[in-house]
Amino acid sequence: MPIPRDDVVAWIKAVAEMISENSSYLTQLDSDIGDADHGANMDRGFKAVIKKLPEVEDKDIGTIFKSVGMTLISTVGGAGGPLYGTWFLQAGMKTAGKMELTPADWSEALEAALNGIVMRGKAEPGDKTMVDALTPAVAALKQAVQANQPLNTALELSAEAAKKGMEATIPLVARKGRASYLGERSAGHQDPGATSSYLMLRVAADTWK
Amino acid sequence: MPIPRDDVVAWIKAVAEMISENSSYLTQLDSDIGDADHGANMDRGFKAVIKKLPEVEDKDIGTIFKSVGMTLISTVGGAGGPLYGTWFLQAGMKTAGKMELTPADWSEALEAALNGIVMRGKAEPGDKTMVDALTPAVAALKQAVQANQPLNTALELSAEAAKKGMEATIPLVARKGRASYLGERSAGHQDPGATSSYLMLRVAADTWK
Amino acid sequence: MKKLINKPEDVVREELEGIALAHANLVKVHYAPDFIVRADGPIKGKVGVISGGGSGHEPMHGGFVGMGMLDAACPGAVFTSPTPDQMLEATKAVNGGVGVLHIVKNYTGDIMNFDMAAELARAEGIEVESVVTDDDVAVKNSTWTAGRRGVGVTVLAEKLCGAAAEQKRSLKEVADVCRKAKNFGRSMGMALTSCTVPHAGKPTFDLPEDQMEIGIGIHGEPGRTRMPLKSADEITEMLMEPIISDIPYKAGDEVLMFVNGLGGTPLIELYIVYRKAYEIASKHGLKVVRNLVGPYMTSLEMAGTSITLLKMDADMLKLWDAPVKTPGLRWGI
Amino acid sequence: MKKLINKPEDVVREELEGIALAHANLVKVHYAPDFIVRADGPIKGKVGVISGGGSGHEPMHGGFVGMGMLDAACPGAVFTSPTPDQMLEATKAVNGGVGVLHIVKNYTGDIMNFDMAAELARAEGIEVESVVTDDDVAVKNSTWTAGRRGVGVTVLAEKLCGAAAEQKRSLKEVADVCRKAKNFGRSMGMALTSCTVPHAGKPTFDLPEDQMEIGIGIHGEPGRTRMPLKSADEITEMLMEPIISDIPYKAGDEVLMFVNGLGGTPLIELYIVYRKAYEIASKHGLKVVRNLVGPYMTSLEMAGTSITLLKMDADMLKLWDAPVKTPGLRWGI
Ligand SMILES: Nc1ncnc2c1ncn2[C@@H]1O[C@H](COP(=O)(O)OP(=O)(O)O)[C@@H](O)[C@H]1O
Ligand SMILES: Nc1ncnc2c1ncn2[C@@H]1O[C@H](COP(=O)(O)OP(=O)(O)O)[C@@H](O)[C@H]1O
Ligand SMILES: [Mg+2]
Ligand SMILES: [Mg+2]
Ligand SMILES: [Mg+2]
Ligand SMILES: [Mg+2]
Repeated sequence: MPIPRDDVVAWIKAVAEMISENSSYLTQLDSDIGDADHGANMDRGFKAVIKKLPEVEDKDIGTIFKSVGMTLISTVGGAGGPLYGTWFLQAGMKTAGKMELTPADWSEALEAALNGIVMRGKAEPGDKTMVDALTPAVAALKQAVQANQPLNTALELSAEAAKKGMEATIPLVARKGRASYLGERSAGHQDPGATSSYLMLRVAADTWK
Repeated sequence: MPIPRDDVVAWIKAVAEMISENSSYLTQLDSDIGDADHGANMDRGFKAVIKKLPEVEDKDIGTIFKSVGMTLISTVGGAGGPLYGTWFLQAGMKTAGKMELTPADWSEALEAALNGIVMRGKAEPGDKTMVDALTPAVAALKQAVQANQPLNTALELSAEAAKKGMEATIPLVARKGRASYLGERSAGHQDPGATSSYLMLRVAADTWK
Repeated sequence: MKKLINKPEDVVREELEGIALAHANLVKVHYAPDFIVRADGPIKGKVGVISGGGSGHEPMHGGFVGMGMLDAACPGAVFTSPTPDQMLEATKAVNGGVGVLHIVKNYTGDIMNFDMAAELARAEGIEVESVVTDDDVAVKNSTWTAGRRGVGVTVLAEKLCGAAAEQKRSLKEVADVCRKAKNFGRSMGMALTSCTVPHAGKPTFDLPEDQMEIGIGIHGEPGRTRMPLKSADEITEMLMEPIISDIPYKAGDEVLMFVNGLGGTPLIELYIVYRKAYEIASKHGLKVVRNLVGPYMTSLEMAGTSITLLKMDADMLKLWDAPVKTPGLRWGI
Repeated sequence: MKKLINKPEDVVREELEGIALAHANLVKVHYAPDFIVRADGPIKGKVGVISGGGSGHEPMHGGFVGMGMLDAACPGAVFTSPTPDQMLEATKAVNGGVGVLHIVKNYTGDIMNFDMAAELARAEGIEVESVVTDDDVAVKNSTWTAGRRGVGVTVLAEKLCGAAAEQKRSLKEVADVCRKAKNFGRSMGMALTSCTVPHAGKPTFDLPEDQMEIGIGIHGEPGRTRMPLKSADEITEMLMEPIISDIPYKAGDEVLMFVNGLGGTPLIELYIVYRKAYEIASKHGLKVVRNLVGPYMTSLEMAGTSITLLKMDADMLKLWDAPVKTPGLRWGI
């Protein structure tokens, strides 16, 4: 059962709501090892996305994703803006013209998003960034889809993998992003970007179940 | 029994010690309705007085008082510097050439000091300043001396009058000095300058008893 | 107490040493008695312009010594008016033979110490005029009290008088410029936090997280009223309305608007205040023709702001625009 | 949170409105996308010099727009790098036909956003060079991490590059000046208090009354180590020694020394730090030939300081002394 365009739009709206609800939480995580703005930045970005959405929500999924990406790039700023912008731009290229997503489409889109982020940010797994949540999530999704698991199982598996990846950032010493300036002091804190990435996949699993 | 020159010197030293011990207390009073410097200012001044004292302590009392006055003027600053400087300059003029002070001499010196302060600062009793402690002290001293009371009784009476005058500043709304900027909010606090004035007379009564 | 200092008793001397090292091309620092003079003074035939006051207000006054502004500044201990010997020596050091102007902020201590210095200087044959600034509308003016405090107008008067003296105007003329600034300028301030006097070691007053002080001076003395914290726009209105209604200024007047930071408030907030103050001034028909925004008259690390309006005329505008070259204010050269 | 602001989401816009009103003779402010440009630009045949970054560091960068320094500055949200569209529009607005230099502070966000903007500008036919400042010795330099932060050298580089561009040097030559500043300059900072990001509403970190953070950046990110509060002299030594031993500077070198206030620290304390920093530099045989003392690169209302040393050569000295006319830095004109 593919994911119809309107469900993709519903997911974007649900992400915006989730970000808004978790804005203080994400900012608090960013206070501990960053500059206390991740929640506010993402919230500003997704509020702009929601404003822009009516202009594109009757288009194909690729167009919608690209519009989300452009909006994030021009409203979020910081590291989060280009990275999540790239996420949606890359996912948008993979889904150009599509009115629905098969599990394989979604898996490919997410992989492209991750690759884009790695190209932009040059982070490797273990650097204590969103890459630590996305890498296992992409792997789990791909495996589940190749094994022909039902969509909701695949989404659950990828969200749970992201969660584990996110939690695994806690003991890490950051090597990329602002947290890296803290050196050893960055250990013991969960990465805010990994957290927002996990939450987006969690919402996907909940929205498309 | 007149007060010999060396006892006058002993009083100055005792005042310096008393100011040093009460520096934080005076500054705290000045925090409440002023700028938190009265104790530090007076302490800086009397430390300088003690340093300068060896140069003049074998001179007459008038010379010693004038030296104290000049030192206070050039080291205290603020309102306290010119006022206490004037105190000692005026007392010094009254006691020029003297090697001891009769009770009447001391009474006249203190009256001259008060008059000098009023000339400089234009404060009236009730304005919530050191004048509120000094005015009743001068009156009590004068009366006791005219009534031929023994010196220690006269000194006690003047110190106690100063204390009452000092305490009476508490409910007053300040009309002179920095506390006047607070208007009604200055009521309920004891004036720092009235406090240091009382303490000086208290030390006189204790030193010369 | 969290400060970048060593011993409280060394704060002023070490600060002066820093100024001397940082601005050797502009000023010279004399110690015991302490005062800062223009490196190129005294200037024959030019009126000397002097100010002074307690330390803790930097860059005022020492940072305003230099071409086109002050010839000398006398720093007292923190928040304590300097002593007469400082002003006397500074007066002698800047005397160019045509008199010296003392710009004095209206505080009992400043007045008395400057008065003594002026008497001593006159006794030595130097012509001295003193003008007392008293622009703080938070304090009621009255001959029965110490009167209003001298605050922001002092900085502006120093600039204007410095420029007038540079033009070789007479002592009376330079003093007239100061009197104009005094008469045409009004200020009011507020604080979000107290400051800590170094030797006191703790905040002069306690201010709960949700309260502010309105009508504050620049020495950590509590303000006229304490009230719940408000928005920048509301606070700006609470400062601007008493100022504008005081002289009062009339619609059509040209004014200089000075939004000052008290030491702990960063520029980003001062611009937010400036924006609203400008709007309020405009609403009253005042034309803001010049401005100054920044921490020019501080109260140690106090967070807060003060606003000063100064009604300008053609001569004052020319004097304001004239070149100035000091550590704290510089343009045109 | 005690700030002179209205709503957190309006801070940057209202600040920009204040800047526009206060400095209309020097700069123009564009909104959506937000950027500040010289009032008299673009200038034909002159390289455009641009910088930008999160807001909350005022006067950096917007206060450095004007003759002899920046042609444009792009302010992001508080502590958040601006977006590519801001830099793209600013780049187009200042393009005088001979290319534009982007001065970028080394933060992941700044790098990525400026990179995107440069790509877009190049696609529109504008020659763009980017130089990344990374002078903070509190952070170990390594290609495996984000590397050192860009801090105080940025301000100095903006002044030098602005002067070089004013002389109509080529894009490559102006960028070379920036690279020299980057290579010859080092900084380190410390904090006595945290700052509060407006939309976060509470301090980014808690710092007990007897503790300080050493090796702090300018975004409220915690420093490298927390330790008991020390005297100004000891703190200055803790900042100066890692700086001097980094490049390392050699005895006989001429340096510019920049003692910066982080927003909540008043000038009186900065001069105390300057005094000691000068002494330490001298002890190492460094000749302090120029200086800058004041809050030029703030971190909201954070109390603390940063020190920057920049090794100067004859050309850099000339560029430093060249006239500059901006809201935040002005001399010679
Ligand atoms: N080089 C990078 N690659 C991938 N993710 C990164 C990189 N640098 C930072 N991040 C992510 O960005 C998050 C911070 O985002 P945000 O707070 O919005 O930006 P900023 O650090 O500029 O304030 C970090 O928690 C981390 O997950
Ligand atoms: N006009 C005045 N006449 C007499 N005493 C005054 C006058 N003004 C102030 N004082 C006294 O000076 C005291 C304050 O002294 P101090 O704190 O040293 O000076 P400042 O107010 O300049 O900081 C007040 O408590 C008051 O007693
Ligand atoms: Mg962040
Ligand atoms: Mg006092
Ligand atoms: Mg005082
Ligand atoms: Mg950020």
